[in-house]
Amino acid sequence: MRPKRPVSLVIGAALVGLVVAAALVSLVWTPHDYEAIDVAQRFLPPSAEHWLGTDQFGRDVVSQLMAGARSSVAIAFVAVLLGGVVGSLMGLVAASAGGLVEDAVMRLTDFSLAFPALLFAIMLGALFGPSFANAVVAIAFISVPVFARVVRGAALQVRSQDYVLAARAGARTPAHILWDHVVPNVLPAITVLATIEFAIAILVEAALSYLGLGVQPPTPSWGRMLAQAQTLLYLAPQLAIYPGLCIMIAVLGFNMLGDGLRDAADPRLTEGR
Amino acid sequence: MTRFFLRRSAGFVATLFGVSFVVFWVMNVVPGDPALVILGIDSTPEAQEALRRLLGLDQPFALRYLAWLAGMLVGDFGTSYAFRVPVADLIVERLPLTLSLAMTGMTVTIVLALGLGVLAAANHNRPVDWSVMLVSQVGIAVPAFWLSILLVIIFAVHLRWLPPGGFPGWSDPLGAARALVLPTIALAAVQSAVLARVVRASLLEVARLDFVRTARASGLARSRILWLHMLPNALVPIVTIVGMQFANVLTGTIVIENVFSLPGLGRLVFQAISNRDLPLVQALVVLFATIVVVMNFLVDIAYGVIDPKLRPAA
Amino acid sequence: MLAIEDLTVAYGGNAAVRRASLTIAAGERIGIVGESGSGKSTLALALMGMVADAARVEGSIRIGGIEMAGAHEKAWRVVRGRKVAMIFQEPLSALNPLRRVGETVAEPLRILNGMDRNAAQARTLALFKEVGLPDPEAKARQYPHQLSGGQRQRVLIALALSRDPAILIADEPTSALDAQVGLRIVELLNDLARRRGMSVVFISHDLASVARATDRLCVMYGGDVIETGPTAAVLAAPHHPYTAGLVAARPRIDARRERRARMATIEGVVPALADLTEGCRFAGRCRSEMPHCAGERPRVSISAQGRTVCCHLTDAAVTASEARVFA
Amino acid sequence: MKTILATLLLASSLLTGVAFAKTDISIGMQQEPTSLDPTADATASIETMMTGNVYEQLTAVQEDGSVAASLAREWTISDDGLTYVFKLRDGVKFHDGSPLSAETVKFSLDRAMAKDSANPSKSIFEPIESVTVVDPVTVEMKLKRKDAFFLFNLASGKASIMSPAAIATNADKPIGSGPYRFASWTRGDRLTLEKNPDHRDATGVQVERVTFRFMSDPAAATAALMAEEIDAFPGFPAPELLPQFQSDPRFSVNVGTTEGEVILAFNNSRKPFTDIRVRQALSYAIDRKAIIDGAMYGLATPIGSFYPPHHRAYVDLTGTYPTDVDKAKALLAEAGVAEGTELSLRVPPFPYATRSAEIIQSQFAKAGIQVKIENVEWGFWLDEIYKKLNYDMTIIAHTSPNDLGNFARDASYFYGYDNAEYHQLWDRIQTETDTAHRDELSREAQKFLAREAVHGFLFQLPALNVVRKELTGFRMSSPVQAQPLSALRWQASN
Repeated sequence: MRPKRPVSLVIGAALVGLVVAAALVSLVWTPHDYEAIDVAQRFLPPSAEHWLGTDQFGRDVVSQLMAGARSSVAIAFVAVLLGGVVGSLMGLVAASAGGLVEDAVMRLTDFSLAFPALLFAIMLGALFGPSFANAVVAIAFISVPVFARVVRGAALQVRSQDYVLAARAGARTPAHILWDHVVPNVLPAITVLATIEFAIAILVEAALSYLGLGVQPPTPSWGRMLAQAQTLLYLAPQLAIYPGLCIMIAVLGFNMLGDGLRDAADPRLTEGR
Repeated sequence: MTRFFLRRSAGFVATLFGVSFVVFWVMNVVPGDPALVILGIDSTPEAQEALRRLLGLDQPFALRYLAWLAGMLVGDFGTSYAFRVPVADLIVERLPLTLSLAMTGMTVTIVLALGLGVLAAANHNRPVDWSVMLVSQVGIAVPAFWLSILLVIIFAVHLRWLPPGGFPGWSDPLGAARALVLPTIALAAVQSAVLARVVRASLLEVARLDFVRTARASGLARSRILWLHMLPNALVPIVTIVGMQFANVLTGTIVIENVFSLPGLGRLVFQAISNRDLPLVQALVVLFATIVVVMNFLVDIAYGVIDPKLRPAA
Repeated sequence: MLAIEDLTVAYGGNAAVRRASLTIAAGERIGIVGESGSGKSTLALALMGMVADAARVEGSIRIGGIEMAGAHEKAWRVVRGRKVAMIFQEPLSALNPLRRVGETVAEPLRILNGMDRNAAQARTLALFKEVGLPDPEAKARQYPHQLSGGQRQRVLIALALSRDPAILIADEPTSALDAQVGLRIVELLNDLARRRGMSVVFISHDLASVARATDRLCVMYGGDVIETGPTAAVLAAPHHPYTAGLVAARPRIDARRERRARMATIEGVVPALADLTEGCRFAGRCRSEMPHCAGERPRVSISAQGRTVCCHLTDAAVTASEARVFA
Repeated sequence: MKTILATLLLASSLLTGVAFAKTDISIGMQQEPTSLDPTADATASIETMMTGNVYEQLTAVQEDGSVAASLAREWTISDDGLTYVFKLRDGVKFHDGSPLSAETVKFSLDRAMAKDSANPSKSIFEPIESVTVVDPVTVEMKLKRKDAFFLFNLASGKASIMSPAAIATNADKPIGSGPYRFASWTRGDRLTLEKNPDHRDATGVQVERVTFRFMSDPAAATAALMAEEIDAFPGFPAPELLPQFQSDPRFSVNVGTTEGEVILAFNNSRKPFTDIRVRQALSYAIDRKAIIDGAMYGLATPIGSFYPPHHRAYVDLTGTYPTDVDKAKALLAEAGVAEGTELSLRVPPFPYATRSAEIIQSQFAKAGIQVKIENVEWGFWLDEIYKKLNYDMTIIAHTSPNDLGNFARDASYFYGYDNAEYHQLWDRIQTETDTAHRDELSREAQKFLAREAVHGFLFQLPALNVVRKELTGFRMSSPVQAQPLSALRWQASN
């Protein structure tokens, strides 16, 4: 009666697998050198040689897209890891410390949620010049408050159930209780959230690259490919279509994987976001 | 109630204060001299120095920040470095466009999301439900700027139904409306996909509650139960997301206005940052933050309006 | 008033209610008793036309002489509330938390009975008075969470009564309430049935309440109606082994515990819907099981005093050896 | 709708044989101005829209680069070249009704020269010693030194003659004396000018109303041109989109010239660029044709030094360092630059620069130089590269006319280049008022810079103009940033 769960998990995993595989394979092999510029070969239509044709500099589009997957996945991965660790720690600390600390952490998340994320990224770019690291920091900044809030909420819920029990069971320190009871119970929430944040990270990375704030050439990036293709709409509309589709596939994949994981872990988590 | 307002207002002021300080500080350490940006690379150092004095940039950081704060208190947002006119004028000039864009975007989002979400929930686990979910899943994954480009290709370049960008001004209401159609769609598509899922999920959550059975048992029509009984009960999460989305839509206009050449606040903030137009950036960021904070506040108030249990004690 | 015959409600291939037959006369108070999963709530929902869309309904449900089995939602909406009304187990969640209870009761009056606002309100207040809510005006303005459990149940009863139904189905109306409060609700229902000449279908697993609230009893097990008859008679001398077990398991304060201890429960659990067999569904748990019980469905036999029983032991009168006369 | 209407009108004009004269025009502009006062802000579009249209200057530069009269009816220059006497036109009035006189001229120039002046081109006033009012229509200017470009420079929008009463409001409500006056401005979207009926040449001005539409996105600009929402787009930003218009009979596409030399600037004050062999090696590594094809879709003229090819004194020096990867490698080795050395290329946000950067990156890779591209924002570029010289290489177009003097600044200028020999050469050019002789010196300077390989000289920025066929009088090449609107005419199509 419920065909959706396995379906979204399977489709999500398949799409994510495709993107990650493309990213990994591009480390050792791409059909062509994605940096090789040959203006005479530009705007070639798809062929056996160039499966999706070539771009405005005569570079192979498939190779560019594969290497672009690498940028997207790498930035999203590092950013979500960073944002997830920092945010989750903040959430756990807030939940277990309570009182002033909790208030302070929550106000901090209020503050960062009130700060327009895109503006932050633009300013960061203006401050340090655009780079991989800046894109990571900007994206992590966006996800930190989300992690902090969700983890705090989940931790409070777990704690209200386990705390009394644990305290009665023996003289355990709060840190032990945190580690033994809260962390394992909060972990599914973090995992699910991480997948969804991963999808968001890929979208934000694309937007940053689109604005010229992401990884720098010659490292390809879907967002920059899109930005460059924008003026070529009349000449080679396909160049704007491919990277957009890639972004869509990656985001779709991570979202569906997240949905599937969430349903598998606990359907109640749906309310979290 | 008063206490509730006081506490919220204090948090509100603190947030704005923090935001304004961070922006002021960042804009100060960001490389880029407004005088040089304005006067260009052929200007003489002497002229740049003169302009810096004129703009008050020769004053120390703390003094300038305090002066700015003092100005804010009496409603003076300062004068734009690059435009040489009061910042308030610039904002007042451009706010209507951005707000209308955000409003139409949000309205379309809500209408579309309610329609699709209710449709999906009413047909739970049937093909209609699955299609709505699939469409929304794809919708979430579409980058807004890409969608904007596609919309321009299709509706402006090929079909020529709508203008590709630009804004003729409010004196031409039809033209203004036409200019807002594509940006609105671009803004609303992604957001409504997100919201539709929330609507559906929270409706399904509510559908399990006994009062739905009670309402049916008393003979009420399904559609009436869905819209007047279930939907209000599903509103708390929906309103929460709508509040967050309003902020998203507002920052989303930064990208959208650039793609569609719309003279709104989003374009202005972009220009202001690249011009290192501190007073303008400052005012705009504080404005954005204010709208976000006020939105959160409204959402909290809305909780009380929706659910009598959540009303702050009188 | 209401007659069901050979009613089957099935989800997929599994029958939650199997070929049930039951009639309810005007003004009659009938109890439906069974463990959870016995199909009693499904049966009640079938009487309201409110089983899940995916469910298959076969057989006949005649309400006021009109065949309703397989009727469309639209036809059912005419019946619901006006001919058959229903109240549910959980009075808090059964009321829309966002509405003042007065509005909740007035809504069907306005929408379905075409009353104007004032008339609907006056009627609501009258109903509140009828169900014994103190200070009806004040209560009408309150939200569900501001009322006590008993008051909420009274509001639900007022809602159910609002369109003067001929039959009121009460699905475990007392089980979520304190014993004393529950008792008063039972009294209220008795009172209303008497005064209005209304039939009451009282669904419960609590024999004590049923004994107080009903004239006739219908015992269900695994989707089958296994025994019906006058309440007092059935409780006093159950014919079906399951009924006997149920009666025996009834907690009794005055009982001699030591002697009862062994007999207080029926061994085993109610089988899941999918595990049900073609034969007698009590087979496997029955103390009097015979070889053919599991494979063959017993026929319904009608005995004296309007009692029916569905058991292969039918004629071999089940002795009261395992049960005591109900006090 | 608009298309249908236009077609109908066109058809009717053909039928009746009467020329349908359109009296308004809509011009696309890429750059959105922040202010409308050219004396306060260097944004090029301000000059393009305002110079000679709203604001007038003493002189005006023609399309061929020669200097003509404007507010000054005529002038005399003393034999020593140090005293200029300008005779002003009679009865010129500003748009606010106030009269223009020798006093206002003195006011405007004194303001630009003043110590606290923040004029973006303050250096052009540097040679002026004093401005004196002789009588209401005569102004005398004394120079500290001879200045070959003085009259040319007085035509700049930065030397606009302004009404003293309007100084404070010129930023958003410009008052000038030109053939067009300000009508309205929707910041970020459009600026509308209308014909000034009181102007001395008003009878010769055909177009009544001019609307500048700001569209930074080339795709949006293309769509607007195609939809006939705009009639002309001077300085069209995307060469790749031109074929679209070339094949469309409604448009004439013109590739004009500009004063913009695009260079791959080396930081001459930083190693390894202090070594001329490195600069030469990199010049050998550059393949201009590939860059022009790739970045400009073939629509640019290669340059071998720092001078516009359309100028009469231009020398073609593109052959000085023909593309030769082996020679580049050899020179680099000789200079001790190891294979695989990483150099940064900080690129400002202009399409010509960002596109060229990627191609140069691949070209230098062949010569064994790893280029690290960093696309930076304009404010960042100005501060880090221009002001602090914190860069190895950058790509930038120098759009000012007569800017050979850039190389004669000291090492604190962002080139980091300081050469006494060149200083002398520039001093002679600057003060040489004999055209033929000055051209000769300019040629020498070009050769000098090529020899020194101060920068990688790439190409001359083209002026890409897309204009409706019926529209004439459009200036296709711009020796200065100006687009005189009074010359525009709608012709009957045939």
